[in-house]
Amino acid sequence: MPRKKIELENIVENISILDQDGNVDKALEPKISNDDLRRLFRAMTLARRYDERMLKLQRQGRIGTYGPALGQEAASLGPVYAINKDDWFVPSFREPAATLWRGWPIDKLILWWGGNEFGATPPDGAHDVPICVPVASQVQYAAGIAWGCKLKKNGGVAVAFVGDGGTSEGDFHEGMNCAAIFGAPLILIIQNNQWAISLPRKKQTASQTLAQKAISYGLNGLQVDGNDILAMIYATREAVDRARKGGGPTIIEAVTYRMGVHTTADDPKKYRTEDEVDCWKPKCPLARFWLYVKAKGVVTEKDREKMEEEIQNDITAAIERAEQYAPNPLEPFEHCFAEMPLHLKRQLKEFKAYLAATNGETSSADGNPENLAGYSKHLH
Amino acid sequence: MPRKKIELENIVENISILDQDGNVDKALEPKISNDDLRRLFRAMTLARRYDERMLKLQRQGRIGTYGPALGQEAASLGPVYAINKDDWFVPSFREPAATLWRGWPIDKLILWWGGNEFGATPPDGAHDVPICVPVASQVQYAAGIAWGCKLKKNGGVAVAFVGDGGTSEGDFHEGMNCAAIFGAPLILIIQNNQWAISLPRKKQTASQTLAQKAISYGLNGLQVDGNDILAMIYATREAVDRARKGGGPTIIEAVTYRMGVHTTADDPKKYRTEDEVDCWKPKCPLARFWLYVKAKGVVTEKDREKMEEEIQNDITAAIERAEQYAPNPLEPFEHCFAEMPLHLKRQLKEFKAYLAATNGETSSADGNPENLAGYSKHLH
Amino acid sequence: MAQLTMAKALNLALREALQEDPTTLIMGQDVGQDEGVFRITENLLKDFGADRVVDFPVAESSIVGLAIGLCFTGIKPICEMQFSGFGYHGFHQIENHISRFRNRTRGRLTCPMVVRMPYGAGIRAIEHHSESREAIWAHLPGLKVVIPSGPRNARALLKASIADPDPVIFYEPKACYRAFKEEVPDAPESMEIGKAQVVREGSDVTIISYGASMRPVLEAADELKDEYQLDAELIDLLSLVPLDTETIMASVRKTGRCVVVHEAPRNCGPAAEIIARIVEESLEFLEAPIERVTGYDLVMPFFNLERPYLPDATKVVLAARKVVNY
Amino acid sequence: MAQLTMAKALNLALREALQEDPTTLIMGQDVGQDEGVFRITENLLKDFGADRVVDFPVAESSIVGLAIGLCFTGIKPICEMQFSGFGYHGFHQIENHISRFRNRTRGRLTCPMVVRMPYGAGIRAIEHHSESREAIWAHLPGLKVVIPSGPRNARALLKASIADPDPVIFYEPKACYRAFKEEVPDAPESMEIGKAQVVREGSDVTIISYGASMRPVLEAADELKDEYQLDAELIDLLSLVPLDTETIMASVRKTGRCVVVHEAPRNCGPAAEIIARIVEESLEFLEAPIERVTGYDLVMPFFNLERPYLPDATKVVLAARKVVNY
Ligand SMILES: Cc1ncc(C[n+]2csc(CCOP(=O)(O)OP(=O)(O)O)c2C)c(N)n1
Ligand SMILES: Cc1ncc(C[n+]2csc(CCOP(=O)(O)OP(=O)(O)O)c2C)c(N)n1
Ligand SMILES: [Mg+2]
Ligand SMILES: [Mg+2]
Repeated sequence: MPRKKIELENIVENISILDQDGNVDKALEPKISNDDLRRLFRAMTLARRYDERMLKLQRQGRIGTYGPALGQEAASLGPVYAINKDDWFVPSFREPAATLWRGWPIDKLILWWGGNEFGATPPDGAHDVPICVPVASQVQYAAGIAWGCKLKKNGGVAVAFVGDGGTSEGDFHEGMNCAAIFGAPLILIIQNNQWAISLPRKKQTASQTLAQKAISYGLNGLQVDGNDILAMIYATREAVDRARKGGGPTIIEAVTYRMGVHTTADDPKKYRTEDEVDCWKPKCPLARFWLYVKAKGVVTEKDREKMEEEIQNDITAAIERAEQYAPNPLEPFEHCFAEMPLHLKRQLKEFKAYLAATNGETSSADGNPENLAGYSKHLH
Repeated sequence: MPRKKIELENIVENISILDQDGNVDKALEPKISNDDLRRLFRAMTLARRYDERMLKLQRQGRIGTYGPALGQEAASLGPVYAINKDDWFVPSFREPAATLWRGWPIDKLILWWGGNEFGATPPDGAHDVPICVPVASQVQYAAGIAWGCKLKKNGGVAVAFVGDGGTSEGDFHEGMNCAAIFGAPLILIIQNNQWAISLPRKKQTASQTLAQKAISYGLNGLQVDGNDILAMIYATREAVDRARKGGGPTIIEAVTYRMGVHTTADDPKKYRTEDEVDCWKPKCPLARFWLYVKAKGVVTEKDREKMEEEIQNDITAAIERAEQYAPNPLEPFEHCFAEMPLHLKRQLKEFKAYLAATNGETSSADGNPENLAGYSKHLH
Repeated sequence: MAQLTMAKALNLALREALQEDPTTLIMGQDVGQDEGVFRITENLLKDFGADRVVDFPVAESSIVGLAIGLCFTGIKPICEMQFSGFGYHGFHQIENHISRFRNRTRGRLTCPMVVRMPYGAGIRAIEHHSESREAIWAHLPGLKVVIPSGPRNARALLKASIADPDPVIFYEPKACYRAFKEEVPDAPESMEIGKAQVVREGSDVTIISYGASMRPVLEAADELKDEYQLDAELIDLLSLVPLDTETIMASVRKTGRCVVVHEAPRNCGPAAEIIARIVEESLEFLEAPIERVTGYDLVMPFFNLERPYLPDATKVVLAARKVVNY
Repeated sequence: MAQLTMAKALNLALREALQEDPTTLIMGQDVGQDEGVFRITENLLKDFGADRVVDFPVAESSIVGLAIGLCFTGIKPICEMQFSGFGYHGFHQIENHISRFRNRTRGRLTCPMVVRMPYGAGIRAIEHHSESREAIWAHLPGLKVVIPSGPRNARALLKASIADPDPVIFYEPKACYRAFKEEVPDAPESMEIGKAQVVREGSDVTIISYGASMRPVLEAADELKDEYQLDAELIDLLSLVPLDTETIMASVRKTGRCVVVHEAPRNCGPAAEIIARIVEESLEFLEAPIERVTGYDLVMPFFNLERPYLPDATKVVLAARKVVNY
């Protein structure tokens, strides 16, 4: 009975198709119509510009803390391109590219970061879940959604996102283990952007790759160049195909980089070098995709200029709409339960009396008066 | 950039040394003194007899629900043999063999199942944690203990146990991931007894082995014949060695079988076949170890008879001592905090008034009077 | 009409739910092949199949976490935590998401699930199998907390909880599972969540309780009547959220005296809330301080000592007499 | 003496602890290199090294779970949850083990750890960064719950919590981290846990609060005095477990009127407990119902709406006047 190595059924693979110089592996290049290539390029550009504008808004104090996704556009956009409208999209919090692709109006995204539930309210009929703040907790409901699709036999799949840091959470483990047991059609994208706030990837886990965590659940792991939208689409398509055929979940590690701050409350200079950031600059997913669509003749310089202008205008219009939004201050009472129970009716009465007493103005502990005029119009 | 397989640094191995017919792999056979072989054989026998007697006590209503460990004696005993007294032992709930080996008096074990905290109180100076009820939660403090040993540089290691079912819990994942990151000298034994109450191993996880979960944490995995005490000792020694040298944690999957009920509240006929149980009977760890020590001439038939008799007497004496134990009813007040705060002092007064009012007798909701005479002696 | 234990009554409610509503699904540890460690799901796997009655791995956070996702796809999950003592593993999913999705999405994504949890002491079980922590769920906005006390209301309330559009923590007094039987009508029966029941009328003192503690309360009421000629009015809350303050106030205003009884620890427990509400709405009617007969603010002792640490008839009688003789 | 913010005062306490007691260790997400998302651990990694100030992965259950094991080996862990809203991930470790090990092992294995958690609203943060759930910790037997309100008591109470032989949930009002400064003595200072402070004497009404709510309470007291000639007596509880009922009773017996203020939801919240204790011990002194100015029993709104949902001076004044004019 000599000591023997166990041959594992699972393997971990690496996929990259479009490199930073625009070279393409023709054997793996996914088929995408020119029209879709244009739409994808526009979407990626929109995500980038949206992020930049949000950082400005934050500096101007027009929204709250903001968490940009600069540099992660391909990792987030590719996977949702590979699914249908009726499939489910389950984001973490760094997927504006995917969220916009799924059809969320820009104003909703702005309003989320402005502190409004309206920004967490999916558009009509959308099979999308809003931003999830507690790291990795979304893996669980993503697994449930995918399993639900299987039980309902509606042919749907779910694409969900989690960060590298999120793989340390128990919810990641339990969710993926259950998804694998139940054969749930779930594609989990780990956006490995190398950092969990200030914790580098190496200190989050001692494993060589994040993709290999799939082996723990009896799955194959894929490590994909996350700044390569073609590879992301290729890998997700394969996983979606398998999932639809009953082949169960897939874990895709998208290797990318958080080019910006964790959030605007954070100063990355405290924990990482400019050199590291510089290394990643040439790997920019947008620049790379531009080389590809340009070479294909799908988007010209001119198209691009026009696109950029349209996008800026769209964002400006969305900001204007967002800034006109006035929340109804009574909504929290209306949406705690389907029907307001007696104790909340009483507390609502108390709340209204308070709003009335303040004549639309309330003072804060730090002495800043805050105008409630916008609220009082809802009182009658 | 063709799609390529990633070569993993980690491997999963299988180890077995002593087979069910008594054949030994001489190359791997661990060095154990004759004296220790005798002690080990006695300990394994004690664990078996203790279990049998506990099942009887339970049927007689002399203890509460009991969870036997029949058939898992080698998986539990081997690992603790491989560590020192000053190292730490962190059990789950199916390790009486290990607990007795660590020097816990039999009466404490009986008293635990009789519903007394005294049974959860480690003996003086012991580096042992009591039974842990919430599945897999112990993995976390085991990782903490091991990490503490490393930080204290005291050379200690921790051997901890978890069930196959426990690997589905988030605590298993987080605990092992952290242990690996911090290089904690932790040896985690997964007692894969094939069942988590009624859930078979196959339905707990889609992974081929439990050992391969180590890969998720950047560790090598070992799958060991858990009914082979020599293999368990060999594997644990190797892991302990590595841990002491700063090589970090190891996961050992001990492949064994829960020969009996989950607990006495359970009827395994509902979910598993007699055939399956029969298959495992010839693999009995005690029978196998007997072949080994007999062949070595370390324990003779006669020694064994004497041993069995001593053991039964020891257990009988322990039962008698345990049944004389009367808990101090005020202890819960005394041990909630280091110092009793005012609100508890007041509640204690209330409690004493109640005990006094009942004159040492209290009636229960189901009408069974329960004698509190044993309690009232503590009132003064 | 049949005489059923609470265990059987709950089983009946689950069976009816699976029959009536094809979107329902039962999930939990050992609920299928093993029919539940308390046999609450007896025969359900057999009759409804493995897609409706799902044996779940040992991962409580996932039981409730995956259930959220099921809800979004139009499935109605009825989750079982094997013991409430392990429900805490899923606390974050419940607090972070289940209680919040309706508010977060203004009603677009909701979690109309039931989480059944056997709670409480009295069955001589090992550690973590005997505490009562309903107050922590009651404290979380967005959850309903329902606690039956007998076979008939258990069945009706479970049906109502399953039909409810919001998440319900359904706390089952495990000591009552097989302690007694009651007539349970054959025809499906439901009850409004949030209505307490006056289970006995009286004028001398109001005794408020719920769940497993109703039994010692009933015993105490007999003793108060027989030994001390005191007529206690007994209120069985049946749900903590919503709390039926109207029934409470009507009674307390009548008797002017009140005792609240539960197994849960005292500090920030349900009794505290009930007292606060009485003070807010009916202070002027109070003729004596309100007494709390509750678990002490202690870790629940292992079972050999648990009996004197639980509310019992003696404690309730002592408290009621103290209140009356104030 | 230096003028410090609460953030700096907490940093000072941590620094002192690391200096004075070599067995102490700080662990949490981003507490090292990044010095904490609120900069509470500023300079500590630099001065004490990576073995004493540990950057932890995103695994809250492990932060507290591993801390248990550290305790057993003689280390004194000071854990940081980045936000109390993620402390629930470790709820089961806290309930199942941290609060119980002393009782379980009759004092042989104990968990003398501190779990620091920034709580509460008021900093315009995203979801899950603004709620207050101190009541759930206060309900769990075996835990102490300490909540400072200003720089000086924050430093002294954190020192006391670290020295305490039992597990302490140290709830930090994040809105106060940098809101104001206070004189903090240079010499180490500690405070007894479980003693409330009468921060202003008065005879018309007792206002009881703690943590972040003390600021609107102080503002309200000024307004009550200036506008309505009412002298409010203000009690800062500083700890919920143990609760200083002696100070509460002395005040309420004097004023006969009381308002309790906190951000946490009302149902089964700390105010309920305080009211219940007052009823038990001082009912006959009450001249009016006790008012609760608390969070509503609602999911905390996203930040654009949070302001009117928090206790503020106006609400406290309304409540105090109602109680006085009863
Ligand atoms: C459960 C939980 N713990 C802590 C936090 C605070 N937090 C927000 S983001 C973050 C790091 C997450 O890292 P990663 O998963 O890699 O995602 P990234 O921010 O890099 O996109 C932390 C710790 C949180 N939101 N949720
Ligand atoms: C957190 C938690 N969930 C559920 C239970 C109830 N329970 C007790 S043992 C058990 C099965 C455990 O299976 P495994 O880990 O394989 O250990 P084994 O019983 O086979 O030794 C379950 C679900 C528990 N004790 N703790
Ligand atoms: Mg990251
Ligand atoms: Mg098992």
